[in-house]
Amino acid sequence: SSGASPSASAAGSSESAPASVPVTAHSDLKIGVVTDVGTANDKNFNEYTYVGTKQGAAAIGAAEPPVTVPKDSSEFASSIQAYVDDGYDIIVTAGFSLGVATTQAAHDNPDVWFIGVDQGPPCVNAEGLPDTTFACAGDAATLLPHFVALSYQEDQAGYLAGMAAASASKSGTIGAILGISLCGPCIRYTQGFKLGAESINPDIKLVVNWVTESDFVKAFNDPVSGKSYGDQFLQQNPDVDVLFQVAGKTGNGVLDAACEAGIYGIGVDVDQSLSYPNAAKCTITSAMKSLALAVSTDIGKIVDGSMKGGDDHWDASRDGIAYGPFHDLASAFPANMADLLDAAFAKMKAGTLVTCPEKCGDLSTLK
Amino acid sequence: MTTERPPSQGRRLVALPATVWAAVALPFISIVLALLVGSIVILASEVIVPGHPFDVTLPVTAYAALFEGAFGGLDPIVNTIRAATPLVLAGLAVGLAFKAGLFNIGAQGQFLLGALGSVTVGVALNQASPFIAIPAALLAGMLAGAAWGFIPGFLKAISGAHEVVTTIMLNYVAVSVIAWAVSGPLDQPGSPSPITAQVGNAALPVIIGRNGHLGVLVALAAVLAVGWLLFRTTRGFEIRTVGANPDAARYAGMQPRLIVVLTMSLAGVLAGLAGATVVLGVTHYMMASFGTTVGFDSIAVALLGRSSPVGIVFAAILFGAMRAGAPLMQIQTGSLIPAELVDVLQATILLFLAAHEVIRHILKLRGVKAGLETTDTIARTYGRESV
Amino acid sequence: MTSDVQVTQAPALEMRGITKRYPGVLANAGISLDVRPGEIHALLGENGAGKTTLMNILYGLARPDAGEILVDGTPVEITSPHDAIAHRISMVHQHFMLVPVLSVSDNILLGEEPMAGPIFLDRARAHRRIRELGKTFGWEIDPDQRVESLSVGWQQRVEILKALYRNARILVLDEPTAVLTPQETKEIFAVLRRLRAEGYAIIFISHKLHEVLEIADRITVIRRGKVVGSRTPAATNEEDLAEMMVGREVNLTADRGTSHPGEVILRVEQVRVKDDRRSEVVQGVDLEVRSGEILGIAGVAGNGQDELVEAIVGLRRPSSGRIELAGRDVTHAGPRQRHRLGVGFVPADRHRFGLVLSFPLTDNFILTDYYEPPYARGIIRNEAAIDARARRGIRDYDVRTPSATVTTGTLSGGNQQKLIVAREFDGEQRLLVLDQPTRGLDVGSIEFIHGQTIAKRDAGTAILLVSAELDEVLELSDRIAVIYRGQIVAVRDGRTADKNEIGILMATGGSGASGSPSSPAA
Amino acid sequence: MDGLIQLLYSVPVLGLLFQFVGYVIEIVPRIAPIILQNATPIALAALCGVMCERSGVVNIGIEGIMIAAAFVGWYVGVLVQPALGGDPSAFFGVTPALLVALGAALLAGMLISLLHAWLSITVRADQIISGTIINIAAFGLTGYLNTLISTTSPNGAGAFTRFRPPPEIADIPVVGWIAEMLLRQGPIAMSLIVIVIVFQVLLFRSRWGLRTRAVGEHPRAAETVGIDVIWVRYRNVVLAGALAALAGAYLSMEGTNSFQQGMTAGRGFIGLAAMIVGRWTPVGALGAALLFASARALGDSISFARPPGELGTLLGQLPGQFFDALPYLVTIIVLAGLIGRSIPPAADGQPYEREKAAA
Ligand SMILES: Nc1ncnc2c1ncn2[C@@H]1O[C@H](COP(=O)(O)OP(=O)(O)OP(=O)(O)O)[C@@H](O)[C@H]1O
Ligand SMILES: Nc1ncnc2c1ncn2[C@@H]1O[C@H](COP(=O)(O)OP(=O)(O)OP(=O)(O)O)[C@@H](O)[C@H]1O
Ligand SMILES: [Mg+2]
Ligand SMILES: [Mg+2]
Repeated sequence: SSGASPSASAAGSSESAPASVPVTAHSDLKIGVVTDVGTANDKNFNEYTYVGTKQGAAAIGAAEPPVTVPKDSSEFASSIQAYVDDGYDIIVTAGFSLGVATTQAAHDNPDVWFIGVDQGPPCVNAEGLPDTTFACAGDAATLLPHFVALSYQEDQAGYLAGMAAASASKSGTIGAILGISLCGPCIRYTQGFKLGAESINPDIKLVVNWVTESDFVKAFNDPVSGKSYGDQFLQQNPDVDVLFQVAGKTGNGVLDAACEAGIYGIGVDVDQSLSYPNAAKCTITSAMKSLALAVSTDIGKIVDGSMKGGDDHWDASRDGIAYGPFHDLASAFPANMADLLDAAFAKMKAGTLVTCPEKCGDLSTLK
Repeated sequence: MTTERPPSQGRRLVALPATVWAAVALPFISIVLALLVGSIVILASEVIVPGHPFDVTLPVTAYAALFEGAFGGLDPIVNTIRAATPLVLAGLAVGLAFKAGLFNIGAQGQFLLGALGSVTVGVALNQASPFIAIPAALLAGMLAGAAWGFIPGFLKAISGAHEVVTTIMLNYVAVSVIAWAVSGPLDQPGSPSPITAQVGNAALPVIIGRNGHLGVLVALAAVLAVGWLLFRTTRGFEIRTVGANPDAARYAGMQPRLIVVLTMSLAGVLAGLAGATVVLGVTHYMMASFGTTVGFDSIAVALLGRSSPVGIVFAAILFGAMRAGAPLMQIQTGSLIPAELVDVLQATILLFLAAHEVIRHILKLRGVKAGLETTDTIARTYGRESV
Repeated sequence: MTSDVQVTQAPALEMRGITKRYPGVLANAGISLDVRPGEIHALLGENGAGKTTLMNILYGLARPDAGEILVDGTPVEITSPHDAIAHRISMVHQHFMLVPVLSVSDNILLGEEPMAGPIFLDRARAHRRIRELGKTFGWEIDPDQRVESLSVGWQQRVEILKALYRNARILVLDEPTAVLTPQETKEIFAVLRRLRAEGYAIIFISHKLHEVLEIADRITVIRRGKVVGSRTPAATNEEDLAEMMVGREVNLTADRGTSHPGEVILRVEQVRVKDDRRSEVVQGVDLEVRSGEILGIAGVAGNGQDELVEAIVGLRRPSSGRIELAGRDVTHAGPRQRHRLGVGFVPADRHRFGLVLSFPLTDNFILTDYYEPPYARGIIRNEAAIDARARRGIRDYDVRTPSATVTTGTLSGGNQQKLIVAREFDGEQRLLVLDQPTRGLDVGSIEFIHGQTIAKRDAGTAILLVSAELDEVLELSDRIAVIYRGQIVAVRDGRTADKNEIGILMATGGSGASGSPSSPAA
Repeated sequence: MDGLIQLLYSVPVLGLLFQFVGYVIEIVPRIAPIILQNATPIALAALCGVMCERSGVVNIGIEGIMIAAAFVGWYVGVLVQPALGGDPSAFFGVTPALLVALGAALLAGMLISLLHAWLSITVRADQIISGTIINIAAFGLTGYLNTLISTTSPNGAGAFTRFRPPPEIADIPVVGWIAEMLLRQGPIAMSLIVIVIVFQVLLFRSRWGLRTRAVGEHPRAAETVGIDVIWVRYRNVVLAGALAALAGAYLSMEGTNSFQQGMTAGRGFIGLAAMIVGRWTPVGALGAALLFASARALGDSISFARPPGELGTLLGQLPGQFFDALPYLVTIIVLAGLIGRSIPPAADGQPYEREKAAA
């Protein structure tokens, strides 16, 4: 059984619209998306946030939402403002980087709904303004009732991937390559990955490295560097036979390296067997956030009035995370792999499974 | 052997409108032509996009939105000016270096360091009185930028190391410095990803419209200062002489090496100031991922402005308008048109200005000022040792 | 005027009614000219007369607005040097057309490369040919030597070899002797006579009247782009030619009058200087120049005089020795300090040092004292004073220019030189260093500058004159020092010096055969 | 002997130095193939610069040519793959579609260079402006089209695969690792060395090379001996475009098999720097590129496995960002410290006017 239940719901491809509301419904809500710097077509975070928004809009029968791509961080605020000025009702912003700008906009425009992906939990001061001291004195839910700060439990997704990795590994040594050491979600993914792997094989060896500690282009947007980094990583660690990439498009190069070295790769964020077909032949699964599902669902809830502001945390209990279908590579795992994963997934739903060390998001636990 | 008066002499006497036309004709025509080319690109690209009906009026919709987003009212205009501000400053940084025969590809790095310097001091003083915090933060930005400009200047002076190499390399080093500072000393404990605190009272006050910050005036002041330095002072004369003919400069008792160091440092100050205005005026904090396209655009701005301070202002406004208008264009065309259209337009405008001789020939333009010929010293100086 | 020479033999080359207009200048106005096999036809004219333009047209470097060219009586289209070469026309250009960083042989074979196979050069073959060619003129030349390391005289020889290598029959030489010593000139003339005997048709351009009279079979003078007339050497003389060139009577020899030397202004003691390639080209020079005297330094270009001059004006640090200015030690002072002590300098290379061609005249007039009153108040430029300065200089030194604000690059060479002289002669100098002050200028400009120089001397300025133009040195100097391989080999009294002796000293250093002029002085 | 070494180790700084050299000697042979891969696009970009500037045309549009070629190569692959299809052959995984794509990439690069040639040679526009135009336009257009196209995530024509030399090769004493470095490569990286050698030889031994250098140093002198300066420059610039295009093709067809917006990531400009550090010679450019790539690979491998001893502890105390900056710092230090002033061809960047006053 490749596509196991949790993965089925969010295979992360634009085809499978989740809430199949009759499209006869009509709404004249205006919905728009602002992505992080770079491109809306990253086959990844930005793209599937946008896909989710489109699905949400389609479900409520609203016009297809436009997307704007800032050129650099100085354009976050003005890109959001452009929607506000144009009378938009729901503005989706993709990425932690836009957090401060989105919070500020939500504060300045209380009537407009904002969905800030990867921006939860929201952190505001007593006036409901973005608080970059992270004292987080104010209660966002009441101060900014129309600001939905989405967050995902990456460590749960990482945990499932880790289980898969440990099961597929013959050598007992697995690896994870992060794009950059300065990325909270990347670290949580990996921490979960570690625990998950150890749950299968207590003395599994996990080698963790990051492509860079400075350069976000090299970290997430430079597959050529990713490939040669992966090559060098595997040469240095010849025992590694399963490699987990947490490096966006740079990571695609890492997956290439894995395929070329004849070992298994594990994708991130979305089902990379679909989003990066080049490496499908060795991508045994992916640690997935249900980006599309979360955004489209929230849009639906905003329309039917059931949506609340504040932290909107997506974990296993809401199918906010999943593991990617094995596609043709189920043979890489023991026959009961899917059952093991689904069992763990069920425990996560029940909240009885620890998937992140207490210092969650702290790189030092991986060094 | 009699030489007639060169035409430039005669034209002085012609009535004002004619001279204005002479000055603006080519830029104007180039923009029009660029828009034409752009619309061809748009129409052609509509074919590629799956599942959308072919819409002949799309270019018009796009340009209308672009224009509305850039000039359609006070807020848009302020957005344009705001986007132009760092371009003016960084453009000056590149243009000033050109005047001294130096190709400063390092505006990027100087910008980043300037931003870092100002955010560091800004955060430290975010509770202090603005009258202390703002000047201090700006100064810090200038000094940090100056340091990043000084290094290539100094290396060239002592070892002749080509500034094109050193500035390119320092751009990348700057990225590492920022990542180190923001993830280390400046990082906020609670944050999931590295981020600095807000600059608080060091933020530049808004002086026009919704968000037109003080940096605009800073940029204008810089334009006047640079113009004054270059053409009204002996230092500027030295800078221009070293750029035009370093040997003659030595003959005249100037010290080309000193001038090179000075000029690169000044360029650093300007680019650093650009970074400072962005952090103190727009973002108010900094993340480890802080990046910019200003450094890259500023080269085009300086070239388009023929590295003359006034020219740079107009070039920067053109580029700023495109940046300010881009979001609305994407919104109103249902993102059928990627933001990169703006780059295509910018490149095409440059192209037609650079090929001005061809344009004039084809359009039979008479008595019209040339496009970009006065910059021809730039490529020359690149291919020559200036110290 | 019409030619008093009747055509006897079919011309190898004929140019008919050549007209060429440049912006603001009618360079050639219907010039007709022919040259027969075995003839040396001299072309004479002041600067800007149109000589080079005419030859550029012949060689395909410029297109005529009107007129036709006939080779062996048949009209030909010459649109590029390629065509010219195809018609076996070769040209030695007024300004060296050599690539400094390439070897002698690469320079010579460039464009006519002997190939080994379809891709690679056959340098060995080229070397053999070049050696042979050199031998026929008694020139020992190393084909592998870099051209930039050759003395000017030898570069000129390479230019000639280059022309002959392409086995031309029509040979054009545009001011080939401008940079040569009398000995070298003699040597070149021998070569030319020989080529004439072999049936070459030769066009020879020069400003030096006596040379023209010596070598030419026919002399054609052009002025302002028009042929003024033709003469045979027999039927004319220097005064006549000069008058044809300039259109008025010219005083060919400045009257230097008597000098009244005062105290020593410049004292150079055992100065040694290295050139850019770190080789010591000035090897212990002692000099003294007194106020009110002109010390001429005669020497073949490339014997260290450029470096010596740069050391004296402060553009180059001596590796040892001592330089005193009016009793003050300035060995380590920079150009500016020396300038302030009253040193004026007219550099040999006006485009490299003397001027910023892209600046207006005004800025060039204040190039050396832009920083001090009245041209600057503090660090602020005083445009009014600068403008006044320029106007005065243009007026007093009759610089021909449409205005003080045009870019200096559009001035003619002679007028550019006048600008520099106007700047450097102005005011109270203690010492004037003149390096090739009249190179490439016409008799009119030369007359003017020589006059000014003597006036300065009589006003009590000490003047150091460096020139490869022996006549100039002999004509102006109160004392003459001969420099050879970086050393002063002799000092003579300017009035009694014997031209021949000086020439030999320049070429050989007097110490006898050692540096025979037939092997490159690297 | 050992005693001596012990002695040397006991001197703190010298000891560290020794350890470092030892570490480099130990590590470099292992990562040599990766070093060459990382150097390939940079070196090819630098060669493009050398070929242009040796003939007197400055080209800062290399980055733009690279990204455009990378895109065209990938997208043409996408288009022709269905038609030509074919499974990767044993020979470098070559498929018909792949070859067509490569050809298209080279063609694109040469066409863009033709624009640069026209602007800077015929129109005599400022060459840096022309290069800047190419950069902006190339990034704009590729980004624009990529955004539209990749909405339907199409699959490219695959990529060239690496040759796997028999293990014996690596076991050859001393030189084994060099052979490994040269052979364990895809076709483009492997051809780099050949290109460099051929280019170097031709530049200094062939008629083309002689004329190229003459035109770059003193175009008028070249013209007076009947050389068509304009033609020589056109030919070189357009040919150089193919080199930059090859660098771009490497990125999207050998280094990976996908296109990413802005995937050149500054390699073109770093190539420009390598050209200058390498003093405008092909071999020098390769050397500079290899130096840069080595510094990067070394920094990476230090982050993998910190060397033992106090050297390791010392490096451990440095912030990780230091190793990111290492290649750039090394380049600066080498240029300022060892190379110093590198003098470009005399006529570099100067447009040539046929009719100009001789005076
Ligand atoms: N490219 C050019 N553009 C404009 N005017 C030119 C150009 N070349 C030459 N001229 C003009 O044509 C006239 C003839 O110049 P040319 O160089 O032929 O004089 P010349 O007789 O060779 O002088 P000289 O003795 O200094 O060599 C000059 O007055 C010069 O002003
Ligand atoms: N590239 C050019 N463009 C325009 N005009 C030029 C150019 N080169 C030379 N000229 C014109 O040619 C004249 C000077 O050329 P050139 O240097 O040959 O003068 P010249 O022959 O040395 O005359 P002289 O030395 O007697 O002043 C000037 O009048 C100048 O206007
Ligand atoms: Mg002449
Ligand atoms: Mg002249």
